[in-house]
Amino acid sequence: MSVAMKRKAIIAGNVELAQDVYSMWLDAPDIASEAKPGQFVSLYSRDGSKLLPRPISICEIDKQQGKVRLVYRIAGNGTREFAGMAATEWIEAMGPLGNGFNLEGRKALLIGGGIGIPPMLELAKQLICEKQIVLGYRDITFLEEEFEAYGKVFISTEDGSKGTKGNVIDAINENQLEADIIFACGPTPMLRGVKAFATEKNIKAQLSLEERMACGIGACLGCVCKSKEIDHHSNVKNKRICKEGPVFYSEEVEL
Amino acid sequence: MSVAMKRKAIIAGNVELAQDVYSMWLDAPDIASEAKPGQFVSLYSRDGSKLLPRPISICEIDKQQGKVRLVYRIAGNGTREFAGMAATEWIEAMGPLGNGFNLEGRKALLIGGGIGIPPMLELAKQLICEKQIVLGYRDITFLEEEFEAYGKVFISTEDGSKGTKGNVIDAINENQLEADIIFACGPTPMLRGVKAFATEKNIKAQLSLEERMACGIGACLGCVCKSKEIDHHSNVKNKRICKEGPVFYSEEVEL
Amino acid sequence: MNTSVTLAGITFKNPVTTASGTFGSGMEYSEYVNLSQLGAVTTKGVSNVPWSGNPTPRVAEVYGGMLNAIGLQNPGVDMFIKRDIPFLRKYDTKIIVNVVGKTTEEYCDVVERLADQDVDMLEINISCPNVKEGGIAFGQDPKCVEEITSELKKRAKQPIIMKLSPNVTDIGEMAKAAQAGGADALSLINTLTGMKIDIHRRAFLLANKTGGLSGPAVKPVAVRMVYQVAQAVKLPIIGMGGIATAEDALEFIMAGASMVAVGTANFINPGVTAEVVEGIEAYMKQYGVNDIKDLIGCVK
Amino acid sequence: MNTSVTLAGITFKNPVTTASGTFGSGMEYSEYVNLSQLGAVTTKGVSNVPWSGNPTPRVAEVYGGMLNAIGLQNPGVDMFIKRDIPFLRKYDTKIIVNVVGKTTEEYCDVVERLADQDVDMLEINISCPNVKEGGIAFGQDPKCVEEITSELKKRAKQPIIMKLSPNVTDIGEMAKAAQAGGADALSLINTLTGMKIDIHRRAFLLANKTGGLSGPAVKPVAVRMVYQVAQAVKLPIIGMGGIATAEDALEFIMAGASMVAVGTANFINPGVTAEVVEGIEAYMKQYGVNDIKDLIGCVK
Ligand SMILES: Cc1cc2nc3c(=O)[nH]c(=O)nc-3n(C[C@H](O)[C@H](O)[C@H](O)COP(=O)(O)OP(=O)(O)OC[C@H]3O[C@@H](n4cnc5c(N)ncnc54)[C@H](O)[C@@H]3O)c2cc1C
Ligand SMILES: Cc1cc2nc3c(=O)[nH]c(=O)nc-3n(C[C@H](O)[C@H](O)[C@H](O)COP(=O)(O)OP(=O)(O)OC[C@H]3O[C@@H](n4cnc5c(N)ncnc54)[C@H](O)[C@@H]3O)c2cc1C
Ligand SMILES: Cc1cc2nc3c(=O)[nH]c(=O)nc-3n(C[C@H](O)[C@H](O)[C@H](O)COP(=O)(O)O)c2cc1C
Ligand SMILES: Cc1cc2nc3c(=O)[nH]c(=O)nc-3n(C[C@H](O)[C@H](O)[C@H](O)COP(=O)(O)O)c2cc1C
Ligand code: FES
Ligand code: FES
Repeated sequence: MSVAMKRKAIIAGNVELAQDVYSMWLDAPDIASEAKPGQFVSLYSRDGSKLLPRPISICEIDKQQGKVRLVYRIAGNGTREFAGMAATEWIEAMGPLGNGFNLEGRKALLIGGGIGIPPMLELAKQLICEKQIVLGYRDITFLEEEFEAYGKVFISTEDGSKGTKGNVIDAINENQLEADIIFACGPTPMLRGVKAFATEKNIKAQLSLEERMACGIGACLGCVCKSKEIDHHSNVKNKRICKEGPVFYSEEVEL
Repeated sequence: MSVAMKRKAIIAGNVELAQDVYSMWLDAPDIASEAKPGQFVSLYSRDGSKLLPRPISICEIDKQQGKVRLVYRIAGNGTREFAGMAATEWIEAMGPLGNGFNLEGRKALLIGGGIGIPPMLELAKQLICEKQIVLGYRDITFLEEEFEAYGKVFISTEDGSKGTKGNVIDAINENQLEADIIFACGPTPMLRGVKAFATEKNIKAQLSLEERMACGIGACLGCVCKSKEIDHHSNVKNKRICKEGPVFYSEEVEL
Repeated sequence: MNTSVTLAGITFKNPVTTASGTFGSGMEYSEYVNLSQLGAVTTKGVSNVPWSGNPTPRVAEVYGGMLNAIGLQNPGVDMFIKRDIPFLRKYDTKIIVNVVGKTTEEYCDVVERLADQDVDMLEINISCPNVKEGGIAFGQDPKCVEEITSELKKRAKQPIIMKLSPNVTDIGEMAKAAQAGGADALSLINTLTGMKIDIHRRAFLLANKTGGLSGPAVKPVAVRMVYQVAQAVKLPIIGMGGIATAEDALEFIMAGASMVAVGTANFINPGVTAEVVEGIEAYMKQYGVNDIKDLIGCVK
Repeated sequence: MNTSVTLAGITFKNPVTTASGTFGSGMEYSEYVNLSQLGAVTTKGVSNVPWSGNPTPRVAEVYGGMLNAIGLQNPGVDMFIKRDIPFLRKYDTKIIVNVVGKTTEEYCDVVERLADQDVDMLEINISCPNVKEGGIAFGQDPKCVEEITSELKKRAKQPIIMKLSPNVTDIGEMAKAAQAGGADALSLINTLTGMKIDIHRRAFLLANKTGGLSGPAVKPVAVRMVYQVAQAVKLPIIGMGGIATAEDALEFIMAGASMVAVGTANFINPGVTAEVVEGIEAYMKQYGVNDIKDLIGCVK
C-alpha cells in the first residue's frame, strides 16, 4: 500500500502570515518521512458539497517531529474553510504527491512568485549549493525573512513597495544574477518569463506547474500539460502534472 | 419579519439520554419566548450535501433562560451529526414552527410513543388539569422520571421489560384510564390506535403527526396529510402538517 | 446602476424571481422577505379546478438537492384569483402565474380565466415530471410544444413564458418549437426526473416512485441548457436550477438568462431571494457594471 | 453468502467494477486497493490510435460532483494491449475494456484488435459528451445505437456492453435499440452534459466550455434510469453514477443493476472500491441475504 494514502491529519498550527495567506503545520509523520521539496499534498474539505482535492505544495518538512508545513492563500471556499481551522482539529490529507525538485547544480537561482514561493523554502533548506533567492510579490510580502538563512534574497513587487519594482525577471536583471540551475514556481506568465530567460542564458531550469486536478494520483488525466516529446506513459504529447510533475525541465514542456 | 427566522443558535448542552437518544439545549431566546408545547424546530446540517431541515419537536421551554430543549434519536446522518455536536458550538435552527397543542380539558391522557415522547414533557408542564401520562417504548426507556412531577406515569414496553407488556393502548386498558381529552404523539400505527380508542370512548383527541418536510413553513406542500373536509387553505382535502399541524384533532384527519 | 430588465415588454425592477412551486403564492415567505424587493413572484402551478396532488411521502432529500413529487396540488384558479392575486398586488413586484393542465383544453381554460386578471405574465408548465397526464408529456415532443404554445398564445392577454423540461435529448429543439409557436419567453429548467430507494425498507422513498430533482446538484446541467437555448433562439430566458447565491444567479445571467428564479434554496434559507438581489448589486458595484444588461449572455 | 453475478456468461466474484476513465488502467489505484478484491476493472476508453484529448482546464468542481472534459485522451489500443492488459492480468479480477471511436470503422477496428486479447468484456462508449465526433452522437439516436451495436456484435469475440447516455428524452428507447442490435449487456449512466462559468473572469471554467457531470449529484437521475431500463429490456445492467458508498451501490442493485461501477468517488477516496465491496457484504450479513441475486431489481 502506498504511503500517499488519504488520512486524517491533526493540525498542529494554523496562523495568518499576511492578509489571506496562512501557514498550517500538519502532524503527519508518514508524509513527513517521505516528502521531498516540490512535492504537494491534497487537502480535502469536510463539506460534502466540495469533493475534489485542493493541492498545496509542501513548504517545510520536519522529519524529526513528523510534521509538514503548508502555506496557502485563500482563493475560494476550500482554502477559506482551511483558514478557519484551528490546531487540534483534523483535516483529510493525501500525500506526498508528485515528483519534487531534483537537487542539483552549483550556483542556483530559486525563483518564487506569489503563492509559488512556499515550496522554495524547503528546497532552499535542502539544496546545498550556492543559492540566490528571488521572490516576486504583487504588494504584500510574506515568508521572505525565513529565506534569509539559506541564501541572498532579492525581492520584486509589482507596486514597487519593496525591492525591485516589476517582476522576478526584472529583479534578476537589476541584480545581474547568474546561475547554472534555476528552480521556479509561480503563475504561468512568470514561468513563461523564466523559461525564456533560461533559454536565452542557456541555464537549465526546473519549473513547477499548476493545473486543476481531480484524482491527484495520475488516473483521471485531468491535469495534463503539453510536452515537447511523446510522453512515455500517455503515448501522446501530454504529461500529467500530478504524477510526472509538478516539476518539469523547461525544455520538456510547452507553457 | 417572522420570529421563526432561521438563525444560528448556540448549543447549551448535548448529552446522551439512552442509546442513540440525545437531549440538546439550545440557547435561543426568541424561539423560547414564542414557543408552545407541540411546536417544533427545524434543525439544519452544516454539511452542504444535506440541505433539508430536520424537524424536531420542542421538549421543554425555559423562557427565563431563553432556552429550548430538543430530544432526538439518531435516525440517519443528520441526527448523527447533531449528536456529535458539543456545547458552545452553533447549529442553524428555525422555529418555533407549527401550531402546537391546544391546552384544554379537565382530565387528560398524555400519550407518547418512542421518539414522540419528548413533546409531551412541555405539554405536561403547561397543562394545568389532572394528568395521566402514558409512555410507550420498544425496550429502553428514557425521560420517564422527568414526567413524574406532572402526573401519574404509566409505561408500556414491547418486550415487557418495564410496565405493561405491549403498546400504549394496552397500558391504558390495563390501568383502566379515563379522560375527557387525549394528547398523543408517536408513530402512525400508534396514532391510529389512539384515534380508534378515542372514537370508541368518545374522547376528544389531539394527535401530533409526522411527515417528510422540505420548507417547514407551509410553502412547498410536501408534508400534507389527508383531511376529512376540504381544507380552508389548500381548497382540497389536504392539510399541511408543518403549518395547520403538526397537531390535529383526530376527527379532522385520516391516518 | 440599473438592475432592471424588460422581457416581452414587461419591466422588472431586478432580474430575480421565484421558481414556481417553491414559494407558494408568496404568503408564507412574506414573513421572511419583503416581496417588494423581488423583480417578480412566480406562483405555484394553478389548474382550472383544485388538484389534490400525489400521496405522501412527496419529498426526499438527496445529495446536494431534493426530489419532489407534489403532483401539482393547488387550490384551483378561482381561489387563486380571489385570494392570491390581491395578496400579491399589495407588493411592488410583478406577478408571474404558473399554469398547469392535463389537456390542452385545461391549459386554455386557465389562461382564459386569467386573461382579465391583474397579473403580468403567464408561465406555462409543460414540464412537470410528477403527473400522469399533461405536464412533461407536452414538453418532450417539439410538435406538441409548438401546438400548445400557439393555442395558448391565441387566448392569452399576458405574454406567455413556456417552461421547458430538461429531460430531453435536445432542449434547443424544444426552445425553437416554442419560439415557432409564438412564445414570448422561455423558462428553464424544470426538474430532472430522479429516484431514491430506501435500501433498509427496500422500497421507493417517494410514494410516486420517481420525483423531480432540484437544488444545487442540477446547476451545471441548468447553466448548460440556458447557454444552449440562448444560442438556439432569440427569446428572453428565465434561468433556474440550483440557484442558491448571487454567484449562481450570475452564472445563469452570463450564460444568457435575462432573469433568474430561485427555487429549492428558499426551503433551506427563507431569506435567500433578497440575498440574491443584494449580491447581484454588490457584484455590479465591485466590478463597475452599470447595467445588468451588459452581463446577460456575456460569456460566449 | 454468494456475491457473484453472471453477465452474458461471464462470472464476476462480486458486482463491483470501476467506471471507465476514473481508474486509469488500474495501475495508479493498485497502490490503494487490492485489485483482486474487485469483480472487474473497467479501463479508460481506448481508441485505434493514441488520442491527446482536450485542452486544459479539463476538470472543474461543482456542487456535489465534478465536470470533466478529458476528451478521451488515451495511448491507443496497441500500447494498451502491450502494457495494460498484462498488468491487469496479474490480478484475480475480470477485465472490461471501454472502447471509443470517431466513426463506426474506428470502433470496429478497436474491437477487432481486441478480439484475440485476453479480456473479458468490451464496453462500447457511445455516450461521451466531450468529443466532437463519435461518442454521444451515436448514443442519442436509437437507429444509430442499433446499427453500431450490430456492426460491433458481428466482430466482437467478447460479449459487448453498450454504454448509454443520460442526455436523452427516453433512455428506455435507447436500451431497446441496443438490445435489438444484439448487445449482451448495458451500462449506464455516462455523464450529464453540464457547464460552469467563472463569474469573476467571465469565462467558461472548462476549455471545452461544456463537460460531463458526475459524482453524487447525479445519483438520483442514474438510479431512475437504471430502473427505467430494467423495466424496458431483459439485458443485464451495469449501474453507475454517483456511487460513493455500499448504500449507493445497493440502491442501483435494487433498482435493477446486476453490477455497479464506482467512478468519481475514486478521486475523493482512492480506497472506496474495496469499501463498497465490503459494505455490500456487511449489508447482506445484516439482513441475512444469502445471494446477491435476491437483491437485483427487488424494488418494483
Ligand atoms: C501542484 C499545485 C501546488 C499548489 N500549491 C499551492 C500552495 O502551496 N499554496 C497555495 O495557496 N496554493 C497552491 N496551489 C493552488 C491551490 O491548489 C488552489 O488555490 C486551491 O485549490 C483553491 O481552492 P479553493 O477551494 O480555495 O478555490 P475554488 O476556486 O473554490 O476551488 C474550486 C476547485 O478548483 C480548484 N482550483 C482552484 N484554483 C486552483 C489552482 N490555482 N490550481 C489548481 N486547482 C485549483 C480547487 O482545487 C477546487 O477543486 C497549488 C496548486 C497546484 C496544482
Ligand atoms: C413535526 C415533527 C417532529 C419531530 N420531532 C422529533 C423529535 O422530537 N425527536 C426526534 O428524534 N425526531 C423527531 N422527528 C423525526 C425527525 O425529523 C427525523 O428523525 C429526522 O429528520 C431524521 O433525520 P436524519 O438526517 O437523521 O435521517 P435521514 O433519514 O438521513 O434523513 C433524510 C431526510 O429525511 C427526513 N426524515 C427522515 N426521517 C424522518 C421522519 N421520521 N420525519 C420527518 N422527516 C424525516 C429528514 O428530515 C431528511 O430530510 C420529528 C418529525 C416531525 C415531522
Ligand atoms: C417542491 C417543488 C414544487 C415545484 N412545483 C412546480 C410547479 O408547480 N410548476 C413548475 O413549473 N415548476 C415547479 N417546480 C420546479 C421549480 O419551479 C424549478 O423549475 C426547479 O425546482 C429547479 O429550480 P431549483 O433547483 O432552484 O429548485 C417545483 C419544484 C419543487 C422543488
Ligand atoms: C474524469 C472522467 C473520465 C471519464 N472517462 C470515460 C471514458 O473514457 N469512457 C466512458 O465510457 N466513460 C467515461 N467517464 C464516465 C464514467 O465512466 C461514468 O459513467 C460517470 O462518471 C458516472 O459515474 P460516477 O458519477 O460514479 O463518476 C469518465 C468520467 C470521468 C469523471
Ligand atoms: S489530477 Fe488526475 S491525472 Fe492528475
Ligand atoms: S414542509 Fe413545506 S408545506 Fe410543509
